[in-house]
Amino acid sequence: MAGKSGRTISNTPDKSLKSRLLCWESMMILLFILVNVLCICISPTYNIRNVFREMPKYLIEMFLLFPMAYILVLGDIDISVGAIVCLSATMASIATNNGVPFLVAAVIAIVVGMLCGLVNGCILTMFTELPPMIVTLATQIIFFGIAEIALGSGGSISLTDTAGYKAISAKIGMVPVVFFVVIVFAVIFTVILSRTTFGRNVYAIGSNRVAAYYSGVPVQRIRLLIFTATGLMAGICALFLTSILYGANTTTGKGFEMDAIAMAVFGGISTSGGKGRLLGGIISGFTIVCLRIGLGQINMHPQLILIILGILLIAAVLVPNISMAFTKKKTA
Amino acid sequence: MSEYILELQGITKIFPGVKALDNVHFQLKRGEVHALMGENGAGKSTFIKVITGVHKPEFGKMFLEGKEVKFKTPKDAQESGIAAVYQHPTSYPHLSVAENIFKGHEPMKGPMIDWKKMNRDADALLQQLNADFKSVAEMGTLSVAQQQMVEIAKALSTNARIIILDEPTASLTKRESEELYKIVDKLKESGVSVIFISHRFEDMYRLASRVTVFRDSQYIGTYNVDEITNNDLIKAMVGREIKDLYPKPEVEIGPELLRVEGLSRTGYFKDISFNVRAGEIVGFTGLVGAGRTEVMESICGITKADAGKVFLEGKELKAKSPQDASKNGIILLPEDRQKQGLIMDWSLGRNVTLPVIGKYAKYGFNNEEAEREVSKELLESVDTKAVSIFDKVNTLSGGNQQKVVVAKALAQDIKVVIMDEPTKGVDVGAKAEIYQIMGELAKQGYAVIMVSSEMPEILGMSDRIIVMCNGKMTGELLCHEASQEGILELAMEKHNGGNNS
Amino acid sequence: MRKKLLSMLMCMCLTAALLAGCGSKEDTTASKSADTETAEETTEASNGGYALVTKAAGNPYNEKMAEGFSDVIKELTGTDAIIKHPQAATADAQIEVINSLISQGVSSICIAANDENALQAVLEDAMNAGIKVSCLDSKTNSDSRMTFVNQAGTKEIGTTLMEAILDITGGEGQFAILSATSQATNQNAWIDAMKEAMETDDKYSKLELVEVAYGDDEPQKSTDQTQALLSNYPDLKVICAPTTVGIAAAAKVLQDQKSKVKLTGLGLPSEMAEYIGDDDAHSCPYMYLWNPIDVGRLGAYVSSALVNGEITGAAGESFTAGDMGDYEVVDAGDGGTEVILGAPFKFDPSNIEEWKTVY
Amino acid sequence: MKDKKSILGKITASREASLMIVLIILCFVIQMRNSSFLTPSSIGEMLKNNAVIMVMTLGMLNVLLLGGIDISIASTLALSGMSVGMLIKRGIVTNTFLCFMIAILIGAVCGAIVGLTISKGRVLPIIATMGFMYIFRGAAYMVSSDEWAGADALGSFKDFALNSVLGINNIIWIVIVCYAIFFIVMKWTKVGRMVYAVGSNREATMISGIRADRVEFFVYLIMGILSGLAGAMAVTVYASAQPNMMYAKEMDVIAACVIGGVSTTGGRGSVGGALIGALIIAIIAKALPLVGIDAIAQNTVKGLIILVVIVLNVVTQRTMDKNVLKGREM
Repeated sequence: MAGKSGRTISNTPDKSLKSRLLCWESMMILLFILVNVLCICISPTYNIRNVFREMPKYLIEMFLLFPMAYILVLGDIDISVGAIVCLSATMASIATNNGVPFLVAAVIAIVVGMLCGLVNGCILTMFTELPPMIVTLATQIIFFGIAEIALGSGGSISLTDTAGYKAISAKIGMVPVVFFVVIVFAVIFTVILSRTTFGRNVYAIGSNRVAAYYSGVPVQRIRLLIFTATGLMAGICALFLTSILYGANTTTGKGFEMDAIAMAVFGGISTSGGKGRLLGGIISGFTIVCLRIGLGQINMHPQLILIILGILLIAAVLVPNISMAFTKKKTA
Repeated sequence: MSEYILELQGITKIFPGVKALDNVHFQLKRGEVHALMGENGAGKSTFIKVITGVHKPEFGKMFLEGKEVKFKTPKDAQESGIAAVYQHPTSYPHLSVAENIFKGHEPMKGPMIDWKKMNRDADALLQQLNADFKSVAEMGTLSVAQQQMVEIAKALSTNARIIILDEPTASLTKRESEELYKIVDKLKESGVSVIFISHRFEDMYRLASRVTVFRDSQYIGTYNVDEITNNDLIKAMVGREIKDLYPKPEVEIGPELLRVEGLSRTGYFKDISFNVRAGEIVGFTGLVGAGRTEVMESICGITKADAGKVFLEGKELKAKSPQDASKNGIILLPEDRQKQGLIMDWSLGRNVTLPVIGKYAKYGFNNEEAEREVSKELLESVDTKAVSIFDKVNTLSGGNQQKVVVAKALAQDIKVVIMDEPTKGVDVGAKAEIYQIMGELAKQGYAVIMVSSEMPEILGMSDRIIVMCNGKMTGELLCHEASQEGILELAMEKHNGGNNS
Repeated sequence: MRKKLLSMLMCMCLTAALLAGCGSKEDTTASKSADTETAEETTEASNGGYALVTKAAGNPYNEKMAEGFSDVIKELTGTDAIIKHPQAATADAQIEVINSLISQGVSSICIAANDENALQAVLEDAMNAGIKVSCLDSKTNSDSRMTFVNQAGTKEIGTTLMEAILDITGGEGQFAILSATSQATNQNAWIDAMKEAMETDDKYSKLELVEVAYGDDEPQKSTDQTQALLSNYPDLKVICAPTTVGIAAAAKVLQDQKSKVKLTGLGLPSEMAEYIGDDDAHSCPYMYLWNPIDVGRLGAYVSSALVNGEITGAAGESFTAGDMGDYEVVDAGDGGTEVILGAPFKFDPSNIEEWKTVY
Repeated sequence: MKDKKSILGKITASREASLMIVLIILCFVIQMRNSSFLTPSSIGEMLKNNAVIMVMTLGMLNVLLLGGIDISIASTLALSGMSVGMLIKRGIVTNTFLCFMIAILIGAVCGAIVGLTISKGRVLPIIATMGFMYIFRGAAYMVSSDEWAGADALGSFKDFALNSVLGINNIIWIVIVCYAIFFIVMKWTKVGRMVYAVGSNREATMISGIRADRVEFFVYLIMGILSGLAGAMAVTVYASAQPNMMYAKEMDVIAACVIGGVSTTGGRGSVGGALIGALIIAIIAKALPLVGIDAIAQNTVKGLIILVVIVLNVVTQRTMDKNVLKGREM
């Protein structure tokens, strides 16, 4: 059944250097370099050793960035991840203090996280009319609440046996273990999102959920899976956080969800779904980490750092929009 | 005073990178119904938006009653007595009918909206149009035809002298179209001038006295309707001759592929039974809202039927999702291309391979090279007018978008193809090509189900015709024994009883 | 073209934001709040420096403490102290701050901990890096500090508050406690001390503690909780709020409702001046607190003594804290040591006018 | 027969009515547990203590009607409240009315910036307001220069929340006036209906002569103004201005709207629904300590109630739809 007109359609992709260099990711790399140059200029103590030493506390939030990127690409949002981290960390700590070996405690942290994610996923896939923002807001309050109950009146728990946790907060040379773990997860998550059938389906759902469903993409199954995976990653995040905090308390993980969303958005992943790449999110994550470390070292007021991050976040979306309107006017 | 109530001269409208209108002329006589025809993308809609002040033209002049006017906003045009009923309903689904009618010029009592007067006036207008719903109904709960009626009421509410109807019959059935014709006649009698855009020739013959044709953003000519033949008009619109609009091939009908028994879904349809054989094209028709689309969606597992069975090649098929259905070879080409059929801001290639990426993938990793190869081949086979498979779908015209939907279906292993309103909003040239493809599919031994409200294509393409009315099958006709009147009778069976809940 | 413009704008934005940040630093230094150094001066700081880590920014109590701390450091060393506020009142945020201080190579860190145990790992790192770590106001566990500047003995605060309750109730009746959050280290320790006092001393036997409510240091929730206490316990005589936010919110509720229930606890004179008075028009007859400026000053002296090697943080050592006199390091009862500032100070109608302008 | 059906139909078909039933049941249960709940003074206290959230709910209703969201409101509140607090503390402004005007003005400026970024800059609302959440909160800290404005410093300003007119507290009057104005504006004026129109079908507004971007700007401006007003209210109600005041309370406001049946995708919602939603949130906050739920479990219960109410909303909607289908004759 060949076309009668014999018209041919090109299928060679645009592989020119120009199009590669001018993507959002290369802008992010440029910005990353810029931020580092700036930090070196303003802070005499900004060097590789110090950056690696300060990094783990920030790096653990990256565990949430990866699944959050998937959720945003899906067109959903999950603001309960911070609460899941809190609950997982609490349960792992309680387990450890009851004499459970580290590995089992680790499994408990991950399973608790997964179950929380599963709860989110089940509610959202069973009642598809419900907006994810509101559901995860409610579960956020609930998960923090359960953690509060588990922690009891002290509101804080401290590990009695830190052996296993010390192992995962250790360093290899001057590079912390968590850095390698983050890199491994970064590669896995990036490859899955950009190279696999699953990833393509995620983009399809985010771009047009109805069309994806009509095209045979198992929309709700994928959403359920991703929300569960988010819980799982929150469990892993909790484990590493516990290794730094030697325990957990009711404020553990508070605000992590916003940090993760900010990193993703700054990296070019739109909250409206279907757009952006995880690579951008990861680079932007490292950029933000470096900026915070640098500004922290010159003892800038913490609220001022937040103001700068807020401005950057808006600028990252606003500037392309304005320049696009600008060029449009010019050609018109 | 000039003979023309509205006259446009040398209108040019440029969008970034495209000339949407190129030196276009138009003259509208007082009290006439003037048809505006042309393929999709010919510039009709843009032209309408220039008249109504939505777009401002770069060049050209516009005269209203002989005086030059320049509309800055749609409101200016409204106040000058120009009202438009747009192709895609521009209603507010969450608001009431009355509010939709009077949006922008609500009756006021001081600073407050006079709801009582608004509802009363709206009801009066609706009565004038013989509408069967009340002004307090929520817009979103109305059928497409009813919404269309609200749009017309909206145009009437402004006491417009010129009313523009942009494809008003596109989503109406025959009977509903008849109602519309009567309304237009009434308007004409009361001295209102009407500009009428349509792809349907019957609309033009029935209503218009003159017709203006656009092609490729340019003005082609204005003709008196009774002086121009069908073929000449098509030639003017398409720029070439189309010999056979319905190229139905002779195909040997094979064994039964799909059988549906007693399919029911509460509130939508009841007790639907039919079968489709290989190489056969079965036409499903009926009024909009008769439940045709819903039946197809249940067969494909998009919605769950409450009762009944579906057999594919004699084996029972329980499709719980579109994925199940397509795995077994039942493919639905949905009615709404933009919302259900395609991902508009994706490239052509990505869209075509979306349902089958898994097939080419190795260990879950996409094989992009193979995908590009396949999508190129398929898009060429359906003769899509595009430069590259990396073009975005939303840059294509409606007909070409439909071809992408077809290519997407062809990428899968098909047995049964269900095409829901395949030519809705598609221009004449592309329509013929889509019928061509439909014929080819039947020839290759696939079973084809075509859901359509357009009588000519149902009669022209189907081997068998199934008519539905109010959720029930009311008739099954063989092609040669069917006639427009016969089908219409079946389609309106219950409606005559006045039971239109 | 578009992308070029984009990148340019992005860079400009970033620099502008940073300049804005550096620019407004002067203001904050002037008001003695945040960072006390400009970028050039950091070079000196990296060779040493005395750092104070507060619980959170935007709290006058912490500010007064920081004020006292930097005054003493300025006097002793001639350099500005590094005052670090964490981004939020959490242990997580304090870890980031301490890490940053380790990078800067400060010689001492004095910290008001948001969580007793959570800072252990990072503070051990700091001590391994040769930094002298002490706590003030709110302690960490004994493994992660060298010593602790205690504003007043925990037990002393417990008994002082119980005495106040006994006095205001007239010897018998119901009372309730309105605390901050359920995990606030200090508040929990004081409440425990109060309970212990009740158990050990017979004179409190006619007092009944009906409930410990938590206002989460939010005015709205504290107000809700206070109102609930009033309606749930009609016979309530006294509310004791050992937290500055809670006591102010409760005082307002009681005073606005002209309730018979009286209030005491720990509060800032500047916040509470309105409510302190002996008559029925005022809800709080008297309350206690210590001088946060003195807490900060003593913290600075301890830091200095630790850095100079005058003390190592072992019990039994003593040092001179300028005009504040001599202090002794004593056993804190949790395996570590502490330096106790003194008894809590009583604010009553006779002295509140004088103190409300101080802090 | 038909009339009977329509009354019953109205109750089940109107979300406000079914929410009202939830509200009444909630009140009844609490009253059973603690009889001091439904007394005039207790209700007055509850309204006063939740006035800030109730006022902001009106703004959020508008934002959600447009299909947007604003999570910067608590920060705007802190900035305006803190500014007013510091102005009074420094003795620059003492007039209560002027203070309210300044707070509203600051809120308006914040709202205008947010509105411009969203309507002209075409930044997604969640991202824009997330950025401004950090920025305004930071600005509040900068304004405070790490001080509080306590009861003593606030002078006569705090008396505003103590005085009443016609036996109703001033603060509650503000809430009543706001709700009355919005009830009229949203139902009977062109501007109000424009908000519904833009939220219902943005593309169509151009044809009706409505400038969607202006309506959007206007809505965020209103949100800012109400947050500014709420800032001043919070300062006078609690007689204290702190830079971290009402931290994260935007979520309570959003929850109030959603519980009140306001759709987050735009076009659906009413002032009445928002009122009921805000009241349910207020009752939860007020009643949990009253009915003797352990302090430590209160958050969990609050979250569960929110979750149950929104799920209930969906379930009733589904059964309603199903009943409509069953009633359809074939």
